[in-house]
Amino acid sequence: MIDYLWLVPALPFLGFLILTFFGKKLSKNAISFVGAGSVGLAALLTIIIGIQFLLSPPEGNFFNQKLWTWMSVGGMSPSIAFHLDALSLIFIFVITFVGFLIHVYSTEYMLEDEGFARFLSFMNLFVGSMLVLILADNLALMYLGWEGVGLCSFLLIGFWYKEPANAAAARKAFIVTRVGDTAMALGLFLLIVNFNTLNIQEILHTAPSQWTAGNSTAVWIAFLLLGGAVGKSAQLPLQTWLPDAMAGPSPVSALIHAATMVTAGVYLIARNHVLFELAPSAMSAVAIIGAATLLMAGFAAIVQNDIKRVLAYSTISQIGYMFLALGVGAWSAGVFHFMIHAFFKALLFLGAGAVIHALHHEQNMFKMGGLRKELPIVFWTFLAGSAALSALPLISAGFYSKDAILWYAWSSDKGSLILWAAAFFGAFVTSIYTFRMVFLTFWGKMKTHVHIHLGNAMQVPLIVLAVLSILGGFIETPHSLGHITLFSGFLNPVLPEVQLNHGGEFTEIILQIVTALTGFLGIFLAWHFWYKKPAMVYNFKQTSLGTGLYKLWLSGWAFDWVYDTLFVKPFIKLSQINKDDIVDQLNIGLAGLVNWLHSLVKKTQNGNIRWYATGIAIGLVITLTIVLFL
Amino acid sequence: MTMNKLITTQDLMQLMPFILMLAMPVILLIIIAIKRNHLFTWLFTLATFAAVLVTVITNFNQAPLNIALLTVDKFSLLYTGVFAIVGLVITLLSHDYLEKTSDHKEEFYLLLVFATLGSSLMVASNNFVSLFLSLEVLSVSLYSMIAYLRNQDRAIEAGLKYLVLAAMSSAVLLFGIALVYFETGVFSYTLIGTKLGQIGFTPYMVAGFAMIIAGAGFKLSVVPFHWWTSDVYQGANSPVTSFIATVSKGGMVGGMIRMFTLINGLENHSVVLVLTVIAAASMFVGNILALQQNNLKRLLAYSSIAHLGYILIAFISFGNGGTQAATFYLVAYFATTLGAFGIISLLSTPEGEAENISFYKGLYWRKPVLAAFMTLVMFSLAGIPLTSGFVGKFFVATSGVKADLWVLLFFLAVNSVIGVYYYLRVVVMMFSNKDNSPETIQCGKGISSGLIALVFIALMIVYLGVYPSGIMDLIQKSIIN
Amino acid sequence: MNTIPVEQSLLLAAMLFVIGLIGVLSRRNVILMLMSVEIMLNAAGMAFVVAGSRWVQPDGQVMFIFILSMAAAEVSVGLALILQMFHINKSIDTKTLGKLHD
Amino acid sequence: MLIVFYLAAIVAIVSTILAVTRSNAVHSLLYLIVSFLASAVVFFVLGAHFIAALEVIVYAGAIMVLFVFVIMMLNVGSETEIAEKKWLSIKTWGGPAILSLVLFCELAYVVLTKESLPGSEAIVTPKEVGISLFTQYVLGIEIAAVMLMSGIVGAYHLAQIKKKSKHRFLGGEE
Repeated sequence: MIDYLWLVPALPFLGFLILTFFGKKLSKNAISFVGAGSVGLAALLTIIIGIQFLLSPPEGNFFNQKLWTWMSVGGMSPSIAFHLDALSLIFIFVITFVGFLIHVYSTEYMLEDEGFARFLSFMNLFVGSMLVLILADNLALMYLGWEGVGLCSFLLIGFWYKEPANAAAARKAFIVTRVGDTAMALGLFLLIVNFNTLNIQEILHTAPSQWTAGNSTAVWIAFLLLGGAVGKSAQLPLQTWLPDAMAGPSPVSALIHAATMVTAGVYLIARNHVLFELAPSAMSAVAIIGAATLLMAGFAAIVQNDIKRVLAYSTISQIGYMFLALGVGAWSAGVFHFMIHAFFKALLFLGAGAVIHALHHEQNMFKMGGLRKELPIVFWTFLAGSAALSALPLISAGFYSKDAILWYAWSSDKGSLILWAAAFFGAFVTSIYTFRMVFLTFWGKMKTHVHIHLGNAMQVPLIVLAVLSILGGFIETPHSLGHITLFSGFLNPVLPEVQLNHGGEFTEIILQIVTALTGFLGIFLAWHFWYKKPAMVYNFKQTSLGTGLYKLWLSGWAFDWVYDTLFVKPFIKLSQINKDDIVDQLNIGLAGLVNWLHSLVKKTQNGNIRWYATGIAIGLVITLTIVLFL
Repeated sequence: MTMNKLITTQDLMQLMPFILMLAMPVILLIIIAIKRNHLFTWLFTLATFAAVLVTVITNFNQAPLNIALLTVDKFSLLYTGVFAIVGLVITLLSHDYLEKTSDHKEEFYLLLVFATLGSSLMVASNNFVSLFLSLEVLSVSLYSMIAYLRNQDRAIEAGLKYLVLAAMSSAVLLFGIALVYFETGVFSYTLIGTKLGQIGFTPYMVAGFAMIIAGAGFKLSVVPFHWWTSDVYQGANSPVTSFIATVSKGGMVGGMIRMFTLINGLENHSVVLVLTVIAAASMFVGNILALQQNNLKRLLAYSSIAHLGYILIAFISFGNGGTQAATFYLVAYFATTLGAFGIISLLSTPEGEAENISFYKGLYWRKPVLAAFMTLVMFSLAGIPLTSGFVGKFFVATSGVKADLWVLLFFLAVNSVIGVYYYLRVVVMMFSNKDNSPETIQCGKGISSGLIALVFIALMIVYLGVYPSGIMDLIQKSIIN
Repeated sequence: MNTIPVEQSLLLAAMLFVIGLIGVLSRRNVILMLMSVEIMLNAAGMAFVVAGSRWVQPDGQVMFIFILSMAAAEVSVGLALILQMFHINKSIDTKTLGKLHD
Repeated sequence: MLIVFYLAAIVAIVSTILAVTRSNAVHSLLYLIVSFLASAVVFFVLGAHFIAALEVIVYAGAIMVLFVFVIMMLNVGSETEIAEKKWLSIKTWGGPAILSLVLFCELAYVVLTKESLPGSEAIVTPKEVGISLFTQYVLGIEIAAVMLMSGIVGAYHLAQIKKKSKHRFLGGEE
């Protein structure tokens, strides 16, 4: 069965082709069948391959399948080849399985949309590209998948392109991530130059013998790759695109902007962990970025009104946890959190989507409320997801994954008290904003009428994901709770174990209890402020400090504003042509610079033939001057 | 100088692709003089290009032929073959277009074949004399092609602008050749290369090269010799514009590759410096000019300046797989550009060319297939993976990496980002609101010949993007030693 | 017979070349612009003849003949274009060639 | 011979300058013909007798007559002349002149880097040129023939003036 690995990405691509070319002619049922079925088959195949991989691991614990040589130039010959090991297996499992559930959900959610076929075809294309990104055995193919998912993200954020804001959000996402991509492309080129090969495994094997830790080239490469990861995974300082990306339909947010694509950065770092281990400063940077991002996004999430924006900031924050784990060398803990996060965050987005769907595109939480009785299944599953997000002890999968990260942030040889404190405080904030969301949405008075009854296609995926969000954690538990290490044991051949430095089992238990208690404290505060006595929050918001904090956090720590001041304002003084608003200042600023140049250069194309002839003559003189005198 | 050997039958067979492009139009000319018939002329032209392609394929594995002015080797045959394919596509596109716009249609095909011949000969030239002559065959045919719709003032304007500036550049090129000839006493590239090895890069030589680069730069439309590009692209009709963007530039790139390979002209640092400056300036100026452009033909003109800048990067990293990369990029760019102009000419009506970007607003709702093609083309131009544009850029970057051209590569990366912006702008436009799109506009009913050409182009773009090895092997084989 | 220093002949060619360039850059009348281009081409041809006489080869002269034929072809097309331009614009001023621009 | 050369050179330069500066098109043309005749003398002195003859017959004779013909045909009389006169102020030709001067200096620099070469006295006869043309460069003749043919086809097509055109594109505005 493992020989059919190529079918896993091929099936979604096939679905994409069918839907693109025949989408208009097929009935809605057939479209649903093709769209969800292709991913479903891929998921099934992945599970079979996974079982086979577990029962009889291939030699060397990896499987390589080469299809054909893509291109060959100057001794470099990247091929269309797939590399399957424990790490990529986990990723493709999550992508196909969660992807399948989201596809099923979409067949109901998007059914009435006129672009139904287009939507599913883009989703299929995305799944295919994502699988290529994960399975690629060389950097070129990986880059292909990397760009492919970026493209699909662009297409899907702007899916409802009739709203200009959506198109703008799509472009913002594409261009901001493109900044990271450029860094990554440079990193890849550095790798190519140094190793003269594109094969990832070869590079990872050669690197430790070629460089010692701290080698400056290795550091450069690690930082450039980190740049790509930061862009794709919406970490500081390139996180600004993700909240705007919520303009896309909810299943898109669930699949691309929560479960899979945004974690590509995590995958990139985990996959190239050898390089990062050779660059300790880059490792620290990963940890610090993770810690800073998780706190920053956590606070921003507390004040958002739009339910999807809360989840967007929460995603940024949770990926921050994964980065923190990677940064302290707890590779498998990071990947574990990725998997659990994919379950519960997809669940939350789908739940939010169901609420939005039922309330006829109402996204403001303050206009919701009391939905507990109206949408019981959504409520209970959403509650399960929230429990996992805020890491309620014992009964939620999120507890086990996040607890591991907190513990390693403390105990790893790269960990420290500060990192732990950040993660700990972040967990506290997480439970506040999570349950603020729950209370605002499902408790209180009903403010908007429920329009639509949800069908099975939307409810079953919610239930499956809820079960996984509860039970998924039991495959990896801490010392105090049985010490099951199925997950990290499985990953061990690929990712090394974390180096522990300080702290024993006793400390671990103490920390767990402290964390668990603060989680409950957070829930209590959320209940108190947003259910019991909302006036308190309202009053605080009226004070100057409150208003300031509110505005600061609402705008996501005013990053758009900072970029504005750093890049845009000096430029405005120069050109005085930029009179635009606060949002999108980064793009407008850089674009403004280029546009200013454009208006300058444009004047040279004035249609006057004498001017053109003069231009050529000047060019000739310059050319001659260079060759003769330089 | 004992190269004046007699031309044998065998030689004639090897020259067959060129002879065909010379003889068939002459026959056609006589036929036109007797009776005009557009359809017949069109089919005859298609047959001409097809025959050229066949002879190219049959001759491909022959040993290289070196006669007085021309070298017919794999390299020149490869280019000739590619030009013939492009010629075929342009002929396919031209039929419908001319049918709806022009009164006398037949001469166009003569000029098209002549111009293609000029480009093919330019690549086959082993000598400055034939380089100049074939360049002029190309240019003189182009003047008339650009102004072909002679009742439009914009066609005439474009033709005159091109003529005056091209003639001026030819004079510059000639003066450069004269300087080189003055110093070496020979015209043949190989002999100049030998001589250069003895005397080194004297001021005469570098000044000569600089002027040759300036003259060639005009045809390639690289900064600062790019001024004509947008006006001519806009003024000429779309099939001609696609010819200028592809065959005309391709001939010059091929000719320059052969010239610099045989002369070893890139061993001088100041020549490399000039090319570097030109490449960097072309990338930036081209992309910046394209940024807010609302006329699609002008946008493509500016983007072509940038793309030639990318090709120059490969050109500069010569021995490091650069020539192959440049050739591949050219082929990939041909496919893409033909697609873009093909769509424009299919959408054009006797009332005007479909060149204003607002015309494409909501195109998806009117012409979903054409919009899908255009999306593919724009993605390829932007260098998005699985399209020919991406692979081309990848090859260029790889050769640049090997030649340690870090600054240029950095510029390439920056410019790719800028490029994405305006290419996506077109895509976004096409998928924008259904309601405010212009009224439905007619284009050919049923399966027009242009549509066949477009399908072929789309397949090429994807083929080159997914399986470039096929073409690349061919290019590797036909490298000049 | 005094021999003529070749550099001086080459300088003459260069001189004529740049005078032609002045003409191209400063004339407004398209016909005169085309004429100035002819001056430049003639100057380039002269450079070939000079070089040919330096090496005592016929090649330079052959090149001149080719330049001549090129100039003829160019002028014929150019003048045809100018006729059309006059027909459309009623003027041969380059100023009327400004409809295509950014 | 040297004196003839210098005389011819001075005549060529002066008449060329006059050709590019006269406001009357016919005057310019006549000066240009003088310039070409002077060039023919230079060619003769350089030993290129055949080219000297061609310069007179083809350049000064045929090509310039084409120009004369077109100028006469268009009959763009005094209006153009006055406009041109106004136009040709120092502001107009000052920039181009400086640019051209710089270019000339660079070319002169190139030419003068070489120590003086003795000019050859040998004359390249028309026969040698003919032999070279029809052996070594015979393919070049073919290519030039194609060039001329496409020039003729183009000129024929473009010079036709049709009173009424069925399809006329709208203006060239963006």
